[in-house]
Amino acid sequence: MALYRSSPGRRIAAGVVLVLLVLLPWLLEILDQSFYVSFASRVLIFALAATTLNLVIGFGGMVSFGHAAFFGVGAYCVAILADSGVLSAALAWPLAAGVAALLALLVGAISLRTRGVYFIMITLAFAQMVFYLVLSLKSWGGDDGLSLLHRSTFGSLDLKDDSTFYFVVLALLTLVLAALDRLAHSRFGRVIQSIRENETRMEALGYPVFTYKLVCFVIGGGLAGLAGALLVNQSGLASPSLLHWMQSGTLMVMIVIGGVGSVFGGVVGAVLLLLCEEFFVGISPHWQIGLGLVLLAVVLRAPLGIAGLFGWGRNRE
Amino acid sequence: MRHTKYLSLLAALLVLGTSIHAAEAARTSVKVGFLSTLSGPGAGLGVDIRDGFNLAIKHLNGKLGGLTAEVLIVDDQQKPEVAQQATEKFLKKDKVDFMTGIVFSNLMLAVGPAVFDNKTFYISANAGPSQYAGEQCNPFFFNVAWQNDNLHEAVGKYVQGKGFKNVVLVAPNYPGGKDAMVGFKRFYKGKVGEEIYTKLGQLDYAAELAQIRSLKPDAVFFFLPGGMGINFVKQFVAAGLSADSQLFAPGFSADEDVIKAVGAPMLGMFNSSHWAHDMENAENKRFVADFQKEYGRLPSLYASQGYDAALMMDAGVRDVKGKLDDKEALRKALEAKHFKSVRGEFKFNTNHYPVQNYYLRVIGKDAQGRITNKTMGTIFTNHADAYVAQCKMK
Amino acid sequence: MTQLILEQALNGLQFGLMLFLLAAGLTLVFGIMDMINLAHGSLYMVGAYLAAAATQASGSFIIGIGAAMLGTALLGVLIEVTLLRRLYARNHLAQVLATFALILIANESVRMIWGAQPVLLNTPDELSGPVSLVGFFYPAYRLLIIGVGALVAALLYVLVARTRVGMWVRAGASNREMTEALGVNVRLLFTAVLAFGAALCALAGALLGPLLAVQVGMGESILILAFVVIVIGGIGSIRGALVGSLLVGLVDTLGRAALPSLLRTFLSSETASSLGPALASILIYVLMVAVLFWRPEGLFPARS
Amino acid sequence: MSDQRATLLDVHEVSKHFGGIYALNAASLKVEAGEVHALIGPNGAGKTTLIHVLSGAMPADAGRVLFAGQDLVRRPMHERVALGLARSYQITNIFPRLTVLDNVTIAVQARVRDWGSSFSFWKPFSLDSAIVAEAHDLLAQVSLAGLAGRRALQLSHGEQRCLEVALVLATKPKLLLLDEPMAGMGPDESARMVGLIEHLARRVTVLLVEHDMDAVFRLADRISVLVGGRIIASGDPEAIRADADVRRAYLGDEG
Repeated sequence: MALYRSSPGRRIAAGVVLVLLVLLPWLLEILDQSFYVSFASRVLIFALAATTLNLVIGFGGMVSFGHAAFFGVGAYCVAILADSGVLSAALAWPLAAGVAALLALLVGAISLRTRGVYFIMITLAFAQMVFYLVLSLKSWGGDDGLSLLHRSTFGSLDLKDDSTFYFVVLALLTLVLAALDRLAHSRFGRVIQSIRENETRMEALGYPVFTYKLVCFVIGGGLAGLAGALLVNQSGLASPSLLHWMQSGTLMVMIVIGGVGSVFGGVVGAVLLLLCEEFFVGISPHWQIGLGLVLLAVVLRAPLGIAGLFGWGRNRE
Repeated sequence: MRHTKYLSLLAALLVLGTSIHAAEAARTSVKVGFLSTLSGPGAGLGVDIRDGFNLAIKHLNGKLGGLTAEVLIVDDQQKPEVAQQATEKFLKKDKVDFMTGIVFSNLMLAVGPAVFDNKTFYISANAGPSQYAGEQCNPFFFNVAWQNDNLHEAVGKYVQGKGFKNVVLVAPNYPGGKDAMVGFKRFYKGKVGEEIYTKLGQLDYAAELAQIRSLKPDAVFFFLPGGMGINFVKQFVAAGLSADSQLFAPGFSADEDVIKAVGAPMLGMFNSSHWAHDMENAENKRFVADFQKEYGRLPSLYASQGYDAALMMDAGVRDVKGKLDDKEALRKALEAKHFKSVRGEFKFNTNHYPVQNYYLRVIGKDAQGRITNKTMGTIFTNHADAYVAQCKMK
Repeated sequence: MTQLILEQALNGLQFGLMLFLLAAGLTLVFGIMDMINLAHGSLYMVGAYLAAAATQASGSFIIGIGAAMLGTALLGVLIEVTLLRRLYARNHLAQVLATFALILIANESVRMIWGAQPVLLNTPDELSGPVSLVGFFYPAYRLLIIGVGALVAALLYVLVARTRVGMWVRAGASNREMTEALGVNVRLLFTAVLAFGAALCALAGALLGPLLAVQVGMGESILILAFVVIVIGGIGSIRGALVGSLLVGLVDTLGRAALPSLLRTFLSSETASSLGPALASILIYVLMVAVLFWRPEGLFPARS
Repeated sequence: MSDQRATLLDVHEVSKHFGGIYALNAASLKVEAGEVHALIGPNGAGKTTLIHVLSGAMPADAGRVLFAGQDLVRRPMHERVALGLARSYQITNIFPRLTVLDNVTIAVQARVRDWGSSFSFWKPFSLDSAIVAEAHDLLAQVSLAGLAGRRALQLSHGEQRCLEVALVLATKPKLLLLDEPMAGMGPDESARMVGLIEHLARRVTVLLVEHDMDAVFRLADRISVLVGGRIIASGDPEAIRADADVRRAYLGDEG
């Protein structure tokens, strides 16, 4: 895959979608479906989480199977802070992202010394450790999770109001997407994409490859923590299932459906997956069979194939 | 870009699909959000509650208090986050009038705040956490079954009376399990060899059984609902422990669902309950007979609780003449308890938990040769829970 | 005390050997074709369901196990021929996703066929009691599992170390291209390995069925453990899988048993019993990370 | 001219073994600034291992490597590149799916000190016109100017090798390690590569590993012969041609 370049058309399309999304709460109110405002927030939060994984997998070429750890840790941070009386979003959310980034630094510093399947497995192992650690701590709710009784507060904004919260989420997502778009075209973005394409060559050209990958991994992890902080506000519960490896898998599914290595891939994937879940669950409880088949088709039939997008997958010597 | 096209298409679908439900009918129906554990090791309990509830609706000709009953059934998969999402949907999208069905106290505690904030009545057909009986008691929470501690208190009293000296306690590590230990110990004063907490949903008890063997207790009290209890009893017997230690359990771990799965090893086990299928009252006879006819099995105490929950809603709605929006009146009506429970007489305490009798049952063979529970006597009469004093109901 | 440790060690051995049945197939598939097969856990689940259904239909546990192994092996062949075969040349991300999709499909299909409630599988009556070992009772059924597990491990060792097919398998794991160049039909070999692995999965599922519950999702937690085992042992190595399985089985069981009592000396019973098992689980992953850090190819690397 | 030359690369008794087998056994070699130094030897003599050790892709087990007076042994690859050591690979190692221009710009960008850091997350790269200009300049040098917009995988094999040379040059090396640049090339392409190396040699010191003896004797100022992990001879082409040991151990085998 070549270096990412966003076309004017794609930007215009994104702008149109943004306008529609801004209008969505009013639209839903007219239709007396205000419940879906909160649901829309949830979708956008997952879009954010998937986007951060896309930065790591799609742009950085690091197939991390433990992204849920950062997502979940962000959620727990906010819930734990709220439990001890810290409700300010201005404090809790950056802290959640910071703690997730710190964890990513630790995990990345060790995991990025391995390659290929061992990297997949070691990131999974770290995520499982976090999962079991949280399960074990009854003061953090153990397997019941930790309820967030009050949403974070943000100055004069009333985040308890579903529409206000939705707009905050939308603003943050837009910000992250814009930043990712800038990043993809920046020097740093070109470097990590080139590392994805040919790591040994980048080393031979004199790039400290490890450092670049680590920075990318940490940014992805930190922003996933932010997504987690938002999610716990939406759902009101930091649950261990956010840390489970199936959650990491689900995020991967989202970016593959939406497009690996594309700025909007995570958004498209999350929206499609969650909308399908919402609607097909009503039609048939067994809709996951359909999801599985669609996923298989995407993997097998995608014109370039996911392998086509990643030449590095099988460079076994 | 093609993706964005799909996106807007789906947004349009979303709008279309949901607008169909939008037409809200005038008050001719009652909506009940039934959220219960219908999959996984705890599924048996949820299924029994559901079937009991549905049987009551059937007996009431599909109505609750004269209004058409609309029961929305959702599986919580025994996961707090699933329960919470489903609850949000019940409250905000479906705008239900009542919620019921939750089996496990941890899930109850997870969804409770949202339900109460929304001023929706929750009629618990099972979970009776101590929190909601005491300091966190709430005008919108009613428990039609028992407080978690009660059945365990009854076993504790019986074990104490029988003179056992060294008891090991086994319960899952969740609020209901903790309540079980506390309840048992409130009336059992002898030595507790060990309090073993297991993971909720655990199925292999090899490590715990080895530990019990090394402790050599004369009795083992276990509270492991559903599939957990089935496996525990089977493995307990397989490990050869039944020769040295007598097993005791609350009715939860010794009811028809467990008996059916385990069979003969259950014979002779004493347990406690607030209800039994052989209770002699007209309501119960009809309930037990029709339940067997409908589902081809004996009802468990869970089924009786589900049945009572529906009866309770029915009485409440009838008393307020369908004016469900008058929450204050509806609460008073529910507190008044104008229905006949299959367990016989009981009344609600100030914390909305029952004051009722608890009985001793033993598992044996009945006249038809079936292995089943038989009521032996009364352990407590008009027993209230231990937390009511802490409840300052607004 | 020694008796308690002995009993717990037996429990660990039993768990480890069951893990081995899963890990053996997984490590060969992974080693030979460089293929991450997340659906391996689903084969275990399907095996358990088939065993329960066949046991119920025939009334014989032995027939149940046989039918489950046969049926699951056939299913394995079907999956291999229609799907997995197309994934060997793909990268790991594609493999992870495609087999993740298989998990979703398998879970839902099973739910459609057998329902959401767990299916009960009983131990045969003759084995439902205890037997007397030196000084204490131990469940006969668990002893049987240990026996079967040990037998399979021994058979597998002979098969891989002593037979011609075993030589091909070993060669395939250490260098696939070379093996192909030697004229071995790797395609057929892999179909056979997958079928064999599936049968072992079914055996594990059937044997564990009576101890656990046969239910949807039973494959996922044990799958990750099986992956841990083969990464610790060295991908592609049967010996590594055996050592890894026993290591993980013992660490998990002994940790689960010992840590709570250890922690209880300074924590409340409730805290200790939730912290203990979780720490034991964490210990397994710490073990894996440590092995990967110092021996990136696992304890017994198959590739030189 | 050769009299004033300083030693640029000093390889002193470097050893590297795999299992019990020595790929390099106390190999010593001096490359002088400005020369084209060819390294020849039979297959399996350890030539590529030496390149790996020099570039930092593999650590040496023993010995010392001095480059422009700096000890290299503990330095990671990217620091060696910053000091002016660059390598090409036996098998073409470029970014196949990127455009030819992107291939070179990413290489130019590697010289971070000239135009600021690559840890720039916000500023669009398209504004870095200096980098793009230099990339075009380099493409012109390797005669690929007209193919800047193509994807690298669409180039012919010879063009890809030239592109790789451009990548290496972009790092402004003092010493170029070329590992079999002519491998797999037809006569025309080889001739083009020889021309390119001759052109480069005017500005950069080159250590060339090559099997094509015609090219070696045409390009090299001096030649070292690596056999069994040891340098058995070093000298100008005539001396090497005449060396009895070399003839016996190596050239003799070639017939």
